[in-house]
Amino acid sequence: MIFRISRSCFSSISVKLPSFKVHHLELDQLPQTATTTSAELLAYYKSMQLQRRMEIACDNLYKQRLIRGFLHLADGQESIYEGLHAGLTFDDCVITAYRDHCIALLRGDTPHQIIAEMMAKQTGSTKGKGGSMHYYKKATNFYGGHGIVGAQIPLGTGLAFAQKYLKKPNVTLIMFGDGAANQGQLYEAANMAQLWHLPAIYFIENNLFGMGTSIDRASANTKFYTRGDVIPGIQIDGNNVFQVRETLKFAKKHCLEKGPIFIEAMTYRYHGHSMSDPGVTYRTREEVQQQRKTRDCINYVKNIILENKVADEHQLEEIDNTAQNEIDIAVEQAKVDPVPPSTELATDVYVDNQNHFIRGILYKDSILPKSQ
Amino acid sequence: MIFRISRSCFSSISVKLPSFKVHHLELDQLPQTATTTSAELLAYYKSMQLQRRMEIACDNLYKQRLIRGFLHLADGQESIYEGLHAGLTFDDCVITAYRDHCIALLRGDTPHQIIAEMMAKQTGSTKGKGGSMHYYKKATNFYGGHGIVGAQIPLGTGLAFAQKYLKKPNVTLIMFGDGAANQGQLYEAANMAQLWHLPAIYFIENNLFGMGTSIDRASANTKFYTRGDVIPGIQIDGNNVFQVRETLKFAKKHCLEKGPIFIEAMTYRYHGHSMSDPGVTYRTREEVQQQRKTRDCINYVKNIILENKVADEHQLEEIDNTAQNEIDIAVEQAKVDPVPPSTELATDVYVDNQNHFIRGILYKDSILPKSQ
Amino acid sequence: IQMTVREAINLAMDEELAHDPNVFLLGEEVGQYQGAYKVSKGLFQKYGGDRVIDTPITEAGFTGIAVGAALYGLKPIVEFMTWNFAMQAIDHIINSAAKAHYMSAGDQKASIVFRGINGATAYVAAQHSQCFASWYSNVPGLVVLSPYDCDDAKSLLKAAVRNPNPVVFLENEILYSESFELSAEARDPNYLAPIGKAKIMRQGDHVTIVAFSKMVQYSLKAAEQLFKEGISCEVVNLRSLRPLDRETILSSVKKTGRLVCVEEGWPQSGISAEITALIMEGGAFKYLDAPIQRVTGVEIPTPYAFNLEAMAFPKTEQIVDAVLNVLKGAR
Amino acid sequence: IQMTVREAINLAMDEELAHDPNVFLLGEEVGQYQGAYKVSKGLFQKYGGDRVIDTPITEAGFTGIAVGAALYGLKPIVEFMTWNFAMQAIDHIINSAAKAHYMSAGDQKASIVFRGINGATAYVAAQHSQCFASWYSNVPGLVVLSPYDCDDAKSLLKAAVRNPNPVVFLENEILYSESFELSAEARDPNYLAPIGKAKIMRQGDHVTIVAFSKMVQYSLKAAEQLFKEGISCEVVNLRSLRPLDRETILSSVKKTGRLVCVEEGWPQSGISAEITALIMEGGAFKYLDAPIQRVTGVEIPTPYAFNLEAMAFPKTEQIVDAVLNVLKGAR
Ligand SMILES: Cc1ncc(C[n+]2csc(CCOP(=O)(O)OP(=O)(O)O)c2C)c(N)n1
Ligand SMILES: Cc1ncc(C[n+]2csc(CCOP(=O)(O)OP(=O)(O)O)c2C)c(N)n1
Ligand SMILES: [Mg+2]
Ligand SMILES: [Mg+2]
Repeated sequence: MIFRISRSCFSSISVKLPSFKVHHLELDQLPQTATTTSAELLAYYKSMQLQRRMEIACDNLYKQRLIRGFLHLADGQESIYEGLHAGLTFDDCVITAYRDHCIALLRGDTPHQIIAEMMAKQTGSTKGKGGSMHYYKKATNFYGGHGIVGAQIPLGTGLAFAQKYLKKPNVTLIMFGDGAANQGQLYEAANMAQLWHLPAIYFIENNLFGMGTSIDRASANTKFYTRGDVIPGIQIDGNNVFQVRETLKFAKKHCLEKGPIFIEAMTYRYHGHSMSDPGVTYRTREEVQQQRKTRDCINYVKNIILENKVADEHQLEEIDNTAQNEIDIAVEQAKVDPVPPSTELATDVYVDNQNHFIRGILYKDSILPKSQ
Repeated sequence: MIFRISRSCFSSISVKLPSFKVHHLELDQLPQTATTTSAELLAYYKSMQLQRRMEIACDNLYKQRLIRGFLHLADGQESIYEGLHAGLTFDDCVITAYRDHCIALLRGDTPHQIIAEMMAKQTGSTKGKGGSMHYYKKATNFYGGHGIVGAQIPLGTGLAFAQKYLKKPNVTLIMFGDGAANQGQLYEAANMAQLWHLPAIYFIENNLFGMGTSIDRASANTKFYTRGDVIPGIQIDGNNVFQVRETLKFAKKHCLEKGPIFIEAMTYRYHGHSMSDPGVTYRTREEVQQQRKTRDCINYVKNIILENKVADEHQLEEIDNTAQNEIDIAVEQAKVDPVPPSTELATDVYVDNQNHFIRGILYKDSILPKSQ
Repeated sequence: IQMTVREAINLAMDEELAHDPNVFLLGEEVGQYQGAYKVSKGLFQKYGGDRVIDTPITEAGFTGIAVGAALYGLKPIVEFMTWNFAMQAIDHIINSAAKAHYMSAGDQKASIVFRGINGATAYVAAQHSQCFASWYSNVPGLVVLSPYDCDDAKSLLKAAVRNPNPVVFLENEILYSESFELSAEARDPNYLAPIGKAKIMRQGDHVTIVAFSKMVQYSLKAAEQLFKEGISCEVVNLRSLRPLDRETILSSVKKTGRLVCVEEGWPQSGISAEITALIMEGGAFKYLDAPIQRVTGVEIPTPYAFNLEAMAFPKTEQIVDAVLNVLKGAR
Repeated sequence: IQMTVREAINLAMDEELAHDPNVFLLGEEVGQYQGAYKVSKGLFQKYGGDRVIDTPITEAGFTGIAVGAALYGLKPIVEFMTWNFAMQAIDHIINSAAKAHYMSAGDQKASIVFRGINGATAYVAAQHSQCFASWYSNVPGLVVLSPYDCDDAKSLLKAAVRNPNPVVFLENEILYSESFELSAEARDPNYLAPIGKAKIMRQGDHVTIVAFSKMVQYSLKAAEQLFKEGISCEVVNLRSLRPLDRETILSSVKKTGRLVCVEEGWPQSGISAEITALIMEGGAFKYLDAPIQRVTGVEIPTPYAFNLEAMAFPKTEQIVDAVLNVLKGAR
């Protein structure tokens, strides 16, 4: 789809950033504005729409029971993923929890692979083995996709350790929720990261709730950006893709020079925690509506586009339609894709799977090592 | 033993306390002096000598291979135990790690029971079942004696939880080392203690090393009294029995009114970490000597006694001899005590042990439940 | 009356909270949210936030806190959202709870229940569907229970709460929503099931099937199906994995001479392995007319894909197959 | 040449650190202090603090960090001061390491060794002397090894470091100080022991004794003693607990018709239970002339008292007793 845009793709647009809160840092170290271009604005808009529509499509597929089990949607939080994508490179590692579809998308999986995975198809990102909580892509340094709250934090710290060990000029972004921030393993890992000056960015997606528990019921200190103790921290508006991006650029530089940093991004999930949670028992429908109306991260980009006459409503609708179309095609394809063949059941248990005996439900159905 | 002391037992002596460091507290909330009496000074002196001589006796017994396995001595740190004993009551709970003999003594075990335990005798505090790391005394609210670094921290927080649940006007003292302070479970437990306003005193015995690792190699933040984040904290001289006592009195009051508190007591262990550690590979012999000469916690009390003419050198020597004598008698008794009978092997596995099948090394040697 | 296992567990907790003010429930989302799986529905409303306590997502911390509270004398029920998450807290279950009484020569007692869902839950993949039955039942100092139906769930959980020892209570998410009759006996608020007793769910002569939790259901179905072919199976619901009910198992096998052990968990050093060894040393070996057969989960992390997942755990079909095998496989 | 098992492990790590710059060692006191048990002696001095890394006392944290580093492509050796402390980190061994390759359909690989002392250490009481062999070997995705002598220790540890999977390596503190001959084969820096192969330590005809780690020693002593009475025992050193060497075990039992399984750990769902089940289903049942006997640790937390501790774990005497029993106990 091509349409005429009303200003040059490349002329730069300046955006004022929201204020930062900082811990063991000076405010003037951080930028007050970001620059963007028409092309970039439209790219962000499109990508964030694609994320959102993918999440909504999953919601529908879940209701049709074509996706099952746990499903944690991230609609409302797209600017975080877009911003981190813009602020880092594929040589920087990313690791996260189970709310991971959008990161998988930005790290190179197609909507079709992602959706097919949730639909338990052979064509899915992990051939149906991992499901919604477990996307990975070593090729672009995306390390999952973890279902155990907090586990990704030391793991990510270990990725940063490896980068430093191998003298790479790169960092690891470790994403976790406000609920996960209370896990002791964060403090164990962050202590070592600081002692050893590891290039680790501890990134808290503060969406105000861990499941049904509000931050003030779970955390004695809700200023998550200060939770690294002696480690510097920044609080930002996670709904602002530019602030996320600029903060990550700053953080990357900081990490490589000085060691770890904490970032707390204020955000909001529109859906419940997972599909079994209506999401309106511990917060009101009005609160969710209010967030959607006043603080939506896609609307924020949309408004800049409209204000700067980068595109008009109609043109944006066309983008929306393209995004929707892309998702629809992915869904239709996934629907007709085959389920994994039964031979997949016992592959990948070991790297050298053929050397291993894998017992079946009955002994006689066991898979013997190649040598036997 | 009776001797004349040169001033009344009960006339009060004022002692100036060392300065405090505080976190989320005001310095003027804390006392600058403590008062004591002759009787009290002599009692502290005697008790601390008893502790020290007990530890030294254990050292000797270990060298004679009459005590075996792990043995963690606390000589050098006696003022901490004496101070906490003075600052709290038996209705307040205490829980600690493996460096636990002196606390067992102050919570009511006799030197004989304690030494017999380490010598693996039936007359030991836990009939030889626990050994050096595992003393307990429910009757005086002493909850061990734990061999897993950090485990006592949530456990102690749970004791505080129970005190609050049952509306007791008491607190729990949770003791741990500088090394243990990096354990994630501390941060998990302290968070809940603060959220729920539990009467928990987190007491760090900072003896500068966790085994062979100095605090600066293990902890990004070595100001342990600030490690509770939003929880107030105090740093004190652990070698000053009066400062320990007064701080605990303050902390108890604080806890019951406001919730948890951190205390960091600067101290020093004269021995190595345990008996396999000579204790002079990661620190110098001179450093240990210097500590003994200039900062010894018993000498500190001794000097006050002498300065105030509460007793003279000779009289103190007599106290020393009495203490030594008490320990010697305990050792001799323990030496001739019987080892636990073999019937003890399989008791106490369950509270209702007689209901349980306990398999022997061979099936035929199993112990059957009473019902069979 | 009919109720779901979810309701039976809820009822047990309700009665025990009412019975003893020192009983309290804590865990993630057990209070205001009424449980991730709604097992604690209504309890927060009824007993308040001091006794039905929402915790942060810090398993090591809150488990240690609960054990500490138990050592003081309270009687905590710790809900793990699933037993998978309890791996973060396992040190407290083993080292702080199970060993305390012995190490202290009886001075320290921890009457505490650790409960939550264990084993396969539908469609949640490898990190959320491991069976921990064999690990916990390996450990002296613990009591390990795993209920099947509502009678088990209610009367064993009540017995667990009143037991003076630390009890590991392994529930099954799929059974939560299934309905069973609650017997008159189990309806009685004073009734506690005996700990360490298996339950013969169906009498039979040709072969013994031993199972626990969800697998009892498939075993009963298999028995029914085989009955039509003239094969009479005795189905033993273990209920207690530690202590094991040695007598019931041994005498059933002595009677039938053939044994099939069913479990959802991984085979290696699983519950079925122990039962096999028990038969050997318990004097039933010479009664065995065929080698014991195990029917277990496949030795793989649990896959998400529905079709693969279905292939990963025992169903009626494999139990039938195993029974036919032991009947055929006489020496 | 003779050396201690401590030295053999040290040598294996030394060679592997020299062989591959991506190999590193981390753990508590492994560096400047040269190991709580001096197993890493000299390595910090030789390879420096970037490759021999002292950690804070934070097992969950440093284990997770090591697994993360492995996922990136490094080859960490994690030393647990003892496996007891690894309970704080077990979630990372199971959920983060063992399951990663499967859940990612092969995208994520963790070549990592977790090592340290397991089972009974002398006089350290209950919290410091648990055997975790059966727990870890229950879990698909892990390789679990347990060496006995210097040949095992050196050549299996080297094989573990080069193995592409997460490997749990269970050492024994008492063996650390015992000396064994290091064979010419094992001296070769290029030699790696085959993983999954048991080793027949002594050939025999009348009865098979299966053991691992320290228990191999007592089994050999028992065999020697019994030999004098005309009884010929075959002693199998398992070495690999996952995968188990099914062929070697089965063919030995088919030959001798009698089996004694020895382990230091608790019996219930232990390694011996699994071996028993394996005999059943592996086709050796019909060769059995007597029920299999287990010789295991007593089902109690380990006591400190020297006399009680000595009664808590198998020694030569009970193995002899068990062998005599299986010989007597023909059906
Ligand atoms: C160790 C562990 N405990 C509990 C859970 C169940 N659980 C999954 S997500 C979640 C809430 C996490 O909240 P937060 O960290 O704020 O992330 P968010 O879902 O808000 O993105 C809980 C309790 C788990 N997966 N792992
Ligand atoms: C979880 C765990 N990890 C490691 C150990 C081994 N260990 C015992 S004491 C100790 C050092 C603790 O140092 P610190 O907390 O400073 O206490 P201190 O010994 O100085 O009193 C270590 C590493 C253990 N017992 N438990
Ligand atoms: Mg959240
Ligand atoms: Mg210390």
